[in-house]
Amino acid sequence: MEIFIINLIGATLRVSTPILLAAIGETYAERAGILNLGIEGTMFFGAFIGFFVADKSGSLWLGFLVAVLSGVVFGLLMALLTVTLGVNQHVSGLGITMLCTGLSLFAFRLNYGGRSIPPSIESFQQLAPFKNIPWLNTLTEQYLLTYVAFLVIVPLAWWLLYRTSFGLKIRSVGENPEAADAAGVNVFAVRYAALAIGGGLMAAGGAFLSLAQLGAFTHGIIAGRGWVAIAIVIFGNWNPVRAMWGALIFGGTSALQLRLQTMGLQLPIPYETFLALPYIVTIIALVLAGRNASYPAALLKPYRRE
Amino acid sequence: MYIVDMLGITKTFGELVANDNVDFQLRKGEIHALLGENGAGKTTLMRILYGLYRPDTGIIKVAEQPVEIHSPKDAIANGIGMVTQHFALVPPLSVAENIVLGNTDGFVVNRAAMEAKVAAAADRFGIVIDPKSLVRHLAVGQRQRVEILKALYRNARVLILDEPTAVLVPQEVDALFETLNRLKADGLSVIFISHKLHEVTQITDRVTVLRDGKLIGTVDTKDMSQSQLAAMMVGRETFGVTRKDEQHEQQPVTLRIDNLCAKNDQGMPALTNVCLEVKAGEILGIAGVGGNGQKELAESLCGVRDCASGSIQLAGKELIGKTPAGFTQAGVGRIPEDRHEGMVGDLTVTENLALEHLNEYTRSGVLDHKAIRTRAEELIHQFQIKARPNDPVRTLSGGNMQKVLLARVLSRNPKAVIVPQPTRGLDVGATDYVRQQLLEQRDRGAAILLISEDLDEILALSDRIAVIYEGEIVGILPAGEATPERLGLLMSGAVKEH
Amino acid sequence: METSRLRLRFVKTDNPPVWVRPLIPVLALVVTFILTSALIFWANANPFETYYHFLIAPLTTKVSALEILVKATPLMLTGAAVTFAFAAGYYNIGAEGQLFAGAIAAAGLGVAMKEVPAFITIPTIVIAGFAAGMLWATIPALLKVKLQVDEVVTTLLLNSVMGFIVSALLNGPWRDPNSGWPQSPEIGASAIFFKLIPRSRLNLGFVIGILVILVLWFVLTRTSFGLKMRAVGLGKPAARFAGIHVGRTTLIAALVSGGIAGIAGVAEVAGIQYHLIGDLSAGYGYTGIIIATLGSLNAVGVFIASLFFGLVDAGAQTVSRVLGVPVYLGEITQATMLLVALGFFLLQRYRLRRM
Amino acid sequence: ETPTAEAPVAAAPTAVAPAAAAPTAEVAAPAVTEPELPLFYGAYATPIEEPWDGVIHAALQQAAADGKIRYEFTDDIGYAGDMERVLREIAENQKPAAILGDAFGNEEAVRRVAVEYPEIAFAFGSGLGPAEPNMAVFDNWIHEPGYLSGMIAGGVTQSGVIGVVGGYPVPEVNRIVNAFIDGAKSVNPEAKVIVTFINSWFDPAAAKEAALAQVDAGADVLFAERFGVIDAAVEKGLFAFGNMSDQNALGPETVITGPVWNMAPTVDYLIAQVNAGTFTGMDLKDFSMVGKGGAYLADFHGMDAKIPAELLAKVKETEQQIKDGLFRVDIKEEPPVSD
Ligand SMILES: Nc1ncnc2c1ncn2[C@@H]1O[C@H](COP(=O)(O)OP(=O)(O)OP(=O)(O)O)[C@@H](O)[C@H]1O
Ligand SMILES: Nc1ncnc2c1ncn2[C@@H]1O[C@H](COP(=O)(O)OP(=O)(O)OP(=O)(O)O)[C@@H](O)[C@H]1O
Ligand SMILES: [Mg+2]
Ligand SMILES: [Mg+2]
Repeated sequence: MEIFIINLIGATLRVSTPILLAAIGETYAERAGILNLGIEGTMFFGAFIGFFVADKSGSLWLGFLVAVLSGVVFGLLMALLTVTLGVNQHVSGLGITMLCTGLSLFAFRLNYGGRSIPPSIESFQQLAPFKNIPWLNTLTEQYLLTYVAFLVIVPLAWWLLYRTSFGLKIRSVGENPEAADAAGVNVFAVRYAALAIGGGLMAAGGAFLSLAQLGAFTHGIIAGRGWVAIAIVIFGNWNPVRAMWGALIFGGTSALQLRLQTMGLQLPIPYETFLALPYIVTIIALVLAGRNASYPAALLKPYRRE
Repeated sequence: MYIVDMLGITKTFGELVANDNVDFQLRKGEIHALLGENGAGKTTLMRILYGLYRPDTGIIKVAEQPVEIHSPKDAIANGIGMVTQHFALVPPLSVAENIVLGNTDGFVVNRAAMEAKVAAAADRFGIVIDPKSLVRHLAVGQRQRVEILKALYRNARVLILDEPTAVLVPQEVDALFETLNRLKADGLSVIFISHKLHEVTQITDRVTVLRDGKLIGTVDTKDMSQSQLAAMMVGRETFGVTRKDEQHEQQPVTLRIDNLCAKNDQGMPALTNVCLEVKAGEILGIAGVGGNGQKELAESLCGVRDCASGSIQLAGKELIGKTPAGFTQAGVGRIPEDRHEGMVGDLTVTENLALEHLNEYTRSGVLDHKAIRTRAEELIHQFQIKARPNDPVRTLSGGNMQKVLLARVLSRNPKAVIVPQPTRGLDVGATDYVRQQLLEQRDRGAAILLISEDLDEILALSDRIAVIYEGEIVGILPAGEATPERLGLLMSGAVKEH
Repeated sequence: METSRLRLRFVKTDNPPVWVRPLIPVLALVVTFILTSALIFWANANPFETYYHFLIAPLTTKVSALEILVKATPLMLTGAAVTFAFAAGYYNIGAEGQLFAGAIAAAGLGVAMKEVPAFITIPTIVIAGFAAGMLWATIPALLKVKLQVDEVVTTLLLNSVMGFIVSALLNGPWRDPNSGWPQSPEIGASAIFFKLIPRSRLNLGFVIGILVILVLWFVLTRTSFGLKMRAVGLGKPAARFAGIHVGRTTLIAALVSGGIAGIAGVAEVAGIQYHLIGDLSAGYGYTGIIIATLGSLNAVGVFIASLFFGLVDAGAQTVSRVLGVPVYLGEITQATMLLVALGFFLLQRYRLRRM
Repeated sequence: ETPTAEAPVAAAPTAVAPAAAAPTAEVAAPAVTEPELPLFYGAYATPIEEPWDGVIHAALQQAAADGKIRYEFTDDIGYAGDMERVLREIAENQKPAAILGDAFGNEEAVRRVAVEYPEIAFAFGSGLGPAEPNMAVFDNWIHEPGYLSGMIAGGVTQSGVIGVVGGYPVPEVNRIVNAFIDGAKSVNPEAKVIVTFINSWFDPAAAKEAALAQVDAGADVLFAERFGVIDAAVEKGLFAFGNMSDQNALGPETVITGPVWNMAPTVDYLIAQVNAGTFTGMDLKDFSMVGKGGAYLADFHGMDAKIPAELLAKVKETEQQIKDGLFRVDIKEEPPVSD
């Protein structure tokens, strides 16, 4: 039983990583007042370009870097559309997802088209700092990026948001851009920056899948994880640390679901119930938070001076 | 020496010229009023100075040096601070965070240090505020203090206040003026926008008057009387309305409020056992310092707030539990406290005029556009609304918006009229117009409940005056017996009279 | 201030000149063409030829022209559904899930009513699909109206939940006993939408789509409910103050929106697929959002936008086939065109002025 | 032209809509200059990267490279109702000699179009039967090499637990998985097999996670019905079996072998039939079985060295028996259950 739980936790951390990265990215976007539905596409493109560059250059880290940069670029594109031009945020985001998906698959086809097995690369190796203690090893044998996500990105994202002037600007720009503007904050620049950071993190989440978890790129590599991340942002009340708990709950239920199947349990309910659970939990969390859910007040509203 | 020089400023919005070659000069250490009717271009000029708008042409000099002000950041760098009409604060953030926003010392924000620094600044300028509290928990007057402190914290040498007193109660106005005088003594310059001429004559040194975007002139305040200033603004001299005194004792009670209790948005009791009667042909004024339950009272009587208990009767019919539409149908005419809350800005004047009575223009669900349009044209003409039927309401000036609201309500000859703050933010001309309309309604026989924080307005219009304090009616006086002093005592909660 | 005389600036205007509007799609198309040409070259194709097959070739034969209408049918319906909700300020992102709710109803009843004549079955499944979409839309709508829970999120999440429900059905009780494939048994002939034109796929669904568009137009522009919806959408407090039941109006708009999306599901099942499958919708619910926005939330706009998307969708496959360009070019082009067009639409509210 | 192809056209005019009449009239002109090689068209619901359609694509590509046919294709048509339009357009505009693809999930659409174009040979992967005159069906009947793979798996497992990760429990998958299980139990009756379905054709991350869960539950040999599983085996240093194609490249030290589907025999047969004008709607099943080379055990790439010689011999023997028709692998299409 203990083993089962330790295994489960180890898997949960791994499964949560890409979603966590994306959710923090989305948190930044939404905190600045922009709902970025481009998340799914940005992750997909990150997964592709990371793989592509790593494959062609032989350097995983170069691939990862380029992936993050690509996310930044799509974040900036989202900013151009929604911040500068004031285009409807839903549609811009969906458009970017379409664009990213199309571009990735187009380029994938031209470069790797029609192979019967997916092209693969030597992926990132897992770290095993406690090789000699079996149970601890099960927990801690993780990819570097998982460590980075949980131990660096989460605290850093929290610190940046709540303890720095930049974070103060992001929060104020998402709450009341008029006020921020009048206080001398460059609303446009801050939103651009938040979307860029957000995009980078989303793409990092995608690249984790292709460069670490799989070492390959295929269609369906993201499989809706971006939409899950959006749910988690709200579940986490736009707070990176709480988003982490949301990501863990999601990762935990997915991992548990697979393990229960493995145990050959014939459940009286369809196993889809487990898959739907994180979504339902998020909705319930929202209901409980009710009108107290601290939506960034300026979410979805373009800001214009005149 | 001029600390600010704005020369030849022109600003157009589409076809509209909001500022037409305006010159504006501000001396060091003066309080300078900017005066003009609604839509005269005051706010526009100030937004240009603060970098929120870019002028089409014109030069700005600060301390005699030409400067480029592209954004509030530039303005702040040039020592200019602005408190806008609608507060520019971030409600979920603390006072300290709001104040340092955009002006933090370094990248890392040390909370304790930040709060200490803000507290020190508040001390220095004599502004009482707790840096730790969240802005969303503050009252309007306190929020304004945060705004002023925010500007001062950034070493503003020029402080722009756009209609700062519109939202303040008399005591708060006094406190504000005290602060302004102290700042003036420190050598700061203040630009003060207000529609209240007595305030202008009381506190300012000079006055610049705009009309239709054009500069009319700049004068020394001490040389001018209120009516002279008014004449400069609109080009005519006589102002004010006169109330025909009549005896209302014989009239039946139209609106009866019994033991009304209601809660505020935070769920705290805001009204306790309010009992009021308004007779036909009577204006009952509700005086009181803002935030004592006026908002809740008005909303309860408009049907948009659920009452905890009590009764509201119109000509004997109970209204409690009715929807806003039910209130209207029963014959209650009402305007909202914030006119923007009564209008859908993106709908046209015509549509807004019809909005409250759609059923009458509807046959089996289908709208009679022609009838709506005809009616709108009539009302626009009758109420002298300066707008075309198809203009989106958001493009109207405050005064005209108010006229649309009044037209919508008064054209139906309601039995009772609820008017919270009917002239807030309106220029003298528009104010007179609105007051005149209310008096006409009274003479027609309507029961009017006037809720206002402006004592002058209460005294000018009311037949009887009730004073509200902490959600209770602490006294009701006939107009003849009411003096500002007596009302002031009641409003401060020091005494109760029944 | 600097006073150079020849500076050009965009100036906001409330009355864009009339000639601007038709120009926008053309401009957007040109820019999209330029932006995507590089990709087309990369795929060793000629951009002009590509765009010919994309946008013109589908119009040249009757078969493919009819197919555009087939493709436009679900988009018309989801576009109308989204418009209905968005106009009332209710951001229904859940048309996708509601579509599936309608599809489930149609697939279930279509099988159950095998023996019932078509003139009963067809209206029944349409109404049932409407009701099912409505029912599924009730959850977020009630949460919104009663508990102020943001609908953007709940509708988005419920799409995924609906996906799992469909998956549970198709992998469980509804798995096709013949093929064992995760698809429901075929619906009865009496539930199948009749063809409008023989040897094509254009069916009753298209007529229903047109009807819904007409109803949408009528409700939005001619009825008091339409005005109420717009008032609520544009300013809730003001609408509430004016005595409009904001909650009720929102609820009705949300439910009708869900219902219309449900009909889209019915049309796919009864007109195209004849059974429920997990991949029934190529993201029609999401495309509906795009259609509604591109169509500026009005019925005529929605109609035109869905036809255009139908054309591009159909064209993409043609291009890929004829020129050997990866089919994903279609997606790229659609996305680029969408984003460019939206940008231009905003520009129309500005006028270039010499300062 | 053959009578079989012409007769229905002649018989059908009343049913032919005006829309289709015009293009049919044009057939005469290009017929003169028709190039020698017949055009084979691939119309795939999924991207060609998906293994099932990938096998068909690969075989057709090879045939084209060998100069037997001209080959064009379009893919990722999906299941949202586009298949019918695409097929019609292909039939109308390209007028290929044959169209191949997978009908699963688009079954009715394919059949509807097929009857309307009797002059074109339709050969589609399908779980249903063929239809006269021109709808031939095939399927990946690779349960036999699946059984052989299972035998090896049963022999090499140390823990006695074997993991299988599949997409959906559909007959096409169940057949292979059940045969694999039977194979394993034939050499190791005590072996415990755990089966997980990820309910997606394409989510390698989920597949890998499922495999890792099985490893945690004790599995030390994995059957990778889907992509992602081999990766888990590589990571854990375990043996795995590929599926559908030779997947050794995904883990040269990991993938022992696996059932391979080879469409070449089917395609070659189709080409012959089309060229001879003798094509009819038939079940091409046999061409996807071991007997005709349509299914086999993937090359070991040296991994056979890691298998006990005795086991290997037994596998080879069974393989031979299958080829000779002396051994029949049961076809079980019900969803497999974990032990
Ligand atoms: N952003 C804008 N777009 C279009 N027109 C505007 C804009 N801002 C102001 N205007 C117009 O410019 C004119 C001047 O407006 P401004 O706000 O400067 O008036 P004001 O003097 O401040 O009036 P008030 O006393 O009501 O505050 C008005 O007619 C107004 O309609
Ligand atoms: N987007 C806009 N388009 C056109 N005119 C505008 C726009 N925004 C504001 N205005 C005009 O600017 C003027 C000033 O706006 P402001 O928000 O100060 O309202 P106001 O009229 O002063 O009313 P109040 O004092 O009650 O706020 C208004 O009179 C309005 O006509
Ligand atoms: Mg103003
Ligand atoms: Mg004003």
